[in-house]
Amino acid sequence: MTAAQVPWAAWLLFAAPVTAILFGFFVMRRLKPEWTHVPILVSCAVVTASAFWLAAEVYTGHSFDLNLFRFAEAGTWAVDFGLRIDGPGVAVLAMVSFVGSLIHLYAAGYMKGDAGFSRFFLVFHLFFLAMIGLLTANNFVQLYLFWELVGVASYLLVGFWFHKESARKAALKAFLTNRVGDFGLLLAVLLIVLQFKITHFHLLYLKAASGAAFELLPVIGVLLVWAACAKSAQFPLYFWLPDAMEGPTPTSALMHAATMVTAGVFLLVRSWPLIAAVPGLPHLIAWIGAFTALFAAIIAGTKKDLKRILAYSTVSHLGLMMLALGLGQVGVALFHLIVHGFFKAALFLCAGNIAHALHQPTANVDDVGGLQKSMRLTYLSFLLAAFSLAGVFPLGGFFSKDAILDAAWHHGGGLAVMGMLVAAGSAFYIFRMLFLAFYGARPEQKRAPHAHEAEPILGVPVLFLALGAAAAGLLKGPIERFVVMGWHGMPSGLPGLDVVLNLPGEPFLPHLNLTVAGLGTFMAALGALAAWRLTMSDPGFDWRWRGGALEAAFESDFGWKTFVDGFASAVSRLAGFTGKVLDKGGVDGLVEGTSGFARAAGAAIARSAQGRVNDYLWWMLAGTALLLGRVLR
Amino acid sequence: MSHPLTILWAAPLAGAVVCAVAGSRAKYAALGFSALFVGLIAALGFAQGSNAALAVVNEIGPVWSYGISYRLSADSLSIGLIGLTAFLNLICVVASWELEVSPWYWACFLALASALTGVFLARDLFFFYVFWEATLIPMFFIIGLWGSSNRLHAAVKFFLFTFAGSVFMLLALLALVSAHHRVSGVWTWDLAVLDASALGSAAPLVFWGLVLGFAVKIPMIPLHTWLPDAHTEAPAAGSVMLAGVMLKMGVYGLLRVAMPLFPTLSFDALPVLGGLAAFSTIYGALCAMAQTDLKRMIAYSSIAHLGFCLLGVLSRTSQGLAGGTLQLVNHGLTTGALFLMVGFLYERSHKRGLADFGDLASRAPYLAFFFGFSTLASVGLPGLNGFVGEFMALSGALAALPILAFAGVLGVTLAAAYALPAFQAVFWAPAGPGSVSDKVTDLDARERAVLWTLSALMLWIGLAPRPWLAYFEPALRGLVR
Amino acid sequence: MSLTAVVWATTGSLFSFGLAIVVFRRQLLAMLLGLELMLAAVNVSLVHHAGLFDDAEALAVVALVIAVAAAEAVVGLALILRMRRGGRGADAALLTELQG
Amino acid sequence: MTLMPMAPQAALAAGVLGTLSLGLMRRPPALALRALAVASIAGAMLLAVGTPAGGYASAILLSDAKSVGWQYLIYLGALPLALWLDGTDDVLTALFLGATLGMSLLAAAANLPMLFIALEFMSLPAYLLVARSRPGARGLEAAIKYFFAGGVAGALFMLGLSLYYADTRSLAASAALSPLGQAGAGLMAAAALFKLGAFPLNWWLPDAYEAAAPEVSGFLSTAMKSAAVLFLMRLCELAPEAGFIRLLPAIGAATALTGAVMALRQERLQRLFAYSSVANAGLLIIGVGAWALAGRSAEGVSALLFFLGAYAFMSNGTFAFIRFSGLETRSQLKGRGAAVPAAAAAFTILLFSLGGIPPTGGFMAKLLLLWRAVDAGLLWPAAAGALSALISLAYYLGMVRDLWFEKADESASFRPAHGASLVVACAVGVLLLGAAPWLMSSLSGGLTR
Repeated sequence: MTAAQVPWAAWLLFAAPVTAILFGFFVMRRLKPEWTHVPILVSCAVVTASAFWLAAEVYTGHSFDLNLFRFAEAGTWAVDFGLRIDGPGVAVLAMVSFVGSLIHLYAAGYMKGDAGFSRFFLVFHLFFLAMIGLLTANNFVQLYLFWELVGVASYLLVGFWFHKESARKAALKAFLTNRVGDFGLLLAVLLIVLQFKITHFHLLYLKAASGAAFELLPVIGVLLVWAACAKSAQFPLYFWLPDAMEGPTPTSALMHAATMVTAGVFLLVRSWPLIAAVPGLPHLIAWIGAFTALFAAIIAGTKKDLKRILAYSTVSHLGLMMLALGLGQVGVALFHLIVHGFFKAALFLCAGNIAHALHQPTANVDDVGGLQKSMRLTYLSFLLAAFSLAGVFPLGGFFSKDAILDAAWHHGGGLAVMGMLVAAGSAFYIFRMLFLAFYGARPEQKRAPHAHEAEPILGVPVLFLALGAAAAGLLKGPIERFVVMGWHGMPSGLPGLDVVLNLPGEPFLPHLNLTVAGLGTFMAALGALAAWRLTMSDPGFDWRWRGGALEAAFESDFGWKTFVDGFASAVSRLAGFTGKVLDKGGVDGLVEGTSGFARAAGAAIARSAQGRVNDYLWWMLAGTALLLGRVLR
Repeated sequence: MSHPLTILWAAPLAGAVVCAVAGSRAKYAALGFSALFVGLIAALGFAQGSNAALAVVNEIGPVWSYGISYRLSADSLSIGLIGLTAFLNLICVVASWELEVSPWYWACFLALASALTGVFLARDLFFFYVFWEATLIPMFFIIGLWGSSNRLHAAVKFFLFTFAGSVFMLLALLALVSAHHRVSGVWTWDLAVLDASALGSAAPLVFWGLVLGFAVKIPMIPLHTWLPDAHTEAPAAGSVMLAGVMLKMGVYGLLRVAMPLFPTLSFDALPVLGGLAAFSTIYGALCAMAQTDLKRMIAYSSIAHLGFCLLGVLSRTSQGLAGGTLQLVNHGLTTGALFLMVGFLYERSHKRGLADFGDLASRAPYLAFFFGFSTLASVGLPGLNGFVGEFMALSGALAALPILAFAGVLGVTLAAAYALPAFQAVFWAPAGPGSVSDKVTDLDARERAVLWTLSALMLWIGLAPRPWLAYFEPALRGLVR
Repeated sequence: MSLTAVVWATTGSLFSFGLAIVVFRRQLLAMLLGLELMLAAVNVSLVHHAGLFDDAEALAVVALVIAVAAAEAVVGLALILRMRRGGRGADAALLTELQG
Repeated sequence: MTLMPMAPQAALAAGVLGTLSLGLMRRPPALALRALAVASIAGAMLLAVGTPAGGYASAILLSDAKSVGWQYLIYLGALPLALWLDGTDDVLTALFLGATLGMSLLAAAANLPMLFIALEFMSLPAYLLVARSRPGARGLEAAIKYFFAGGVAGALFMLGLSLYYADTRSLAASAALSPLGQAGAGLMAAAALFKLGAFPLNWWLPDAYEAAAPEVSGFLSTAMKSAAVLFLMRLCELAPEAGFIRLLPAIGAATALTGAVMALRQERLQRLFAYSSVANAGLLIIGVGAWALAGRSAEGVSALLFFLGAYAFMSNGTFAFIRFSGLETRSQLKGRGAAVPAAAAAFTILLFSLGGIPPTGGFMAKLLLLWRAVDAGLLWPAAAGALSALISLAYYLGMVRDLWFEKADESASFRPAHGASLVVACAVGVLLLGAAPWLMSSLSGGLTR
């Protein structure tokens, strides 16, 4: 397969956003900044069309993986860049482009009138381009390039309202945490280059499948997991995501719910054959996922700010995806990733509408209440998305979550129990949010200003997303086929690749198992009941535990946030020490000291003869005596 | 032209003389000669690129007394670095166009460019040393006459520090030449003829003498404390040339003199030299975090960046050498741009502190864009030039001595920890009580043009580094172990 | 004891005595005498060895040394007289303006 | 036709006599005195060029390559002072020509007694020169210190000579030396080291150079230093087995380091350059040591000759600047660059050259000298020499910094006299010497091949 045979849609994926950004930056920004979004929305449409077209191509078995150009070369060492349009990639790409376009449309309405409108859209679309690049890269170095670009875009967007102190802090925290994760990915890529001499995914799959033992593989595997944990906000490095809510809602919806945070999971999907070859590593991923899911679900239930609840919910669902991956269910993880993209984006946009209606950057649980009647459309969308998240039967969320619970159940043991608890937990926090926001007037909420329904440009995208979330269950079949297409039927343009590959990872989703589905729905119902009990029937309860030691624990994520802040201040103290004491005092002191030493030596010699003739003569005598002494010895 | 290389270093020198006497029209003469210099080096570079026979242009003069001969040669490494010198020199002339300075300002810059070209062309160790020292004189006057408040101390410290290193380098060269004479009976300073086997047991002493001279210039960690002072006190254009090219003389010295003469010794020294280089990436980043002066922070970041160049070069692997050498050029562009912008800020407000500015993103959007762009390049964002050099250097270091690469990657991570908070303090944070942000007007057309060219180059090297790597490759082929 | 030993004894003692005067006395005039004494001591040894080795050239050297000693005395006295005329007296201890 | 062997010396003697006879007149014509001084120096130089190397040798006097070469140095060192003398003080001129005659006699001295005589012949006028060159008591004080130190050194030399004679029966060259002879040679070497200003025998030097007029200090630091170097070299030639030769590198290193360190703390310019001359003397002693230990090769001689030639330009140039500018301390230097740009630029070039910065003559001189040391295997003394050069650069650069980078305080009066052209001439000389390798080869096989 040669570059000419690459379908034009693949070129358009990149050409459209690049031209839109350049056109926007050089032309629109000067002429009509408030219309910057027009070329960008056109590019979104083009990208979505191309993505769906490519999805159809892959669905009919025409996926491809091809080197386009040699990026860098030195002697035998070389890195090529290329395109890989295969099942998993194009599936996520389709979701990202569809959800992304809707959010772009939403953002056009949401951000209207903001001073940095054009800056927002340019960076927003830069992120969109970076995400496309990440999903279609065919080797680790190219993936790392777009991986970092996504991190920078998130930094610029979280810190969009940079006059706010909290936004600046959150942006820096997000970027530095991602950098810590990228430490792992950069080292992993370097080790891969060292160990295998190549970086193409597919050729690495061949090597992994060949069963040979590679001593560096475990280290590479762990580092990849470390990087994924940072980007997909898993346990040790998740704390940046809740703070990233400082960014505008479209950013939270697109990046910190649907697309960017899934990059970590996608990295593990892309490098799955390498990770599966390391005994015990998948199990580690499963346990990290499960623990994070449960941990985040509990905290989500205690948050006050609507977007923070959804942020912890995202952390929890990413944990579920990791759990699925850890159990070898690549298909299930992908399916949940796509479904989650729909309903989480919808929930975020609903929260955005509520905040927009209250004319605040973000809405707090105390400010909202009884919006059921005044914001009908948003309420309907929220309802659909919330039920899908909780895993109510006909909706998409049920199928993807059920698949995960089924996998966990069959694995049995701790994971199964945690899976069920997470099901309950997620139902609890989403229904709590539903009741607090839309039902019954809380006595303390009366002072909230009169909320009115969002204008159509905000409402319609939300509705589409909610419908998507609802109907996502139907995608079960195509997703399985895509995942299969990703591994098995793989004609490719890569050099020296002809064999069809049987790679580890179960592409097919488990069939519906009544006991698991029943138990899952029961736990969800239990969660919803608890939410009803704690918010509606006993109105004061929600605020009873505030202010106590319990709230301090919940606020600081059981002490993890204080630990992280302590670590950060330790690093800056170390820097202060190195910069001031070690460098200025120590090394520089030594240097300035030598000139002082020379002057002191001069003074000492000068003192030995204060200009008296006799001293001069005495010194001459001593000198001659010394000379004679040495000569005669 | 019978003597292409002589004209290459003589032209800027002639320009310096013309500028010195040109009085009020000195800056136009400087612009003319700088453009001529860029033209000359570009012509030679393209001629060399297109025609393999010209891979190495030699110019061998008669042998004079004491075994000294006027011997110049230019392979792709030299031409590349001279190209960087010429380009940055032109950028400096354009960037300091509005300054009211005496004609000697332009004369010093052209003299500096000429001396630097001499260093990169010389193949006779005597001339290498003469040009090496000669670069100190113009920079001494640039810092001393046009620097900022504490320039006196910084200028003398800069000169003395570098001279201290190079004096011991001179002794090493003398020992090498004498040993060669004792064995072969011929007095010669020619790099190609001299071989270090004649030194026998004294070889390590001579090797470390040479390395000491180069290490001060790079600078390597314990010998670096002249750099922050010199950079902070030098005028903007001075810092650009100092960071952009003069730091590269040290690494070039290693590549051209120390490693070819002592192949085994230089590789055995990898744990020590490589260790220092890797440590400097972390140490530089930590020190940069602790700075409150913008220019001092960028100076410390240069120490970290040069650490990567060294890591790559010392690993003696093909990708390490290519990455390290490319990083020399990258650092010149990125840090050059950063220093220029700090210079523009200093021109407008006579302030350099992080706390002195605030909320510049809204007041000077173009400055914010370019500063952000260069900061990301210096932090090593893939897609920009910093990443390519660092990635290949680390890959080389990993193949040679893995522990170095671990430290290097930690250095890459720490880079963001000092660069972004500084960016935020200056551009995003609200203007503090004592801030001078209202004095800061946005960049004018001239300044933007300069920064557009630098940014375009950063993007080009970042996205398509292959032609640049291919250009340097023939000169580095000999050094791969 | 042999004559040579006696000569060395006298030369050594005279020379060290002269040296002691020059180094430890503060009177400039006395120091000048010390100088002359040292040169005279050397002549003793030279004359003896010239005779021993029957070498006329060494005797010529003795004559030259005497001439040089005289010249030295002239210059020394000239300087010391300038000092006294300047009203500062001939005390070495006063001469400490130049130092450091 | 071969000129009379001692023609240069004869010319100088004539000059001395002429000056004294002119002095007899009631009002000695100043112009004539000046012309006579310059003529005798220039005449001696031309005659020296005429004398064939190795053309004459007797028991007492000889004229070999070294003696001719060193005469060039002596007359080169003396010429500036001849130009500075304004002819008003005939005694001063006579003393100056007398001292120069003594030095040129030393250049031609063949055996040890002649060396002693020449040593005294050049020292005695020097004491008076220091006393008389500048009004005020400081000159006298310095002269007295110089006199007594010189006297003791002369006495030590004679003691050494007597011991040496007693041991070897010869007043000139000798083969093996018993301990008695070694002691003798050691004492004689002490006298030479005193004259050169080696540590710790050099306390007299800073006082003398500070008190004397700058141009006289220039003369002493160049011409007399060259003579002293040759004096030490002759000793090494006459007593090759002497023990003191292997100590020379150590003594040189100590002198170089102490000279540089002491100069670092000086505020008065003349005293600073006095210690700088001590530091350079240290390097020269290392050079002589390297030459003597490496079989007294011609390259060693050429390195020493080149160093002394370059130093003649540098030292005379710097002292000429002090004389021209009338500045006495470093703080007075501040900001004076702009006022007298040409002289200040020349002074800056001379300072860079003294510091050993390429492309100046000073750099070539230090390079050649250190090269000889390294070639003779004297690594640590060479390192000490390099360190001393580094320390010296601190105060040379400091002066350049004061000259150009500081602000001048307008209150102090600054009336530069005449003589800037001499400073510029010296600077040009230094730059020419910087291009020595090219110059030497194009002159095809000069003395220093």
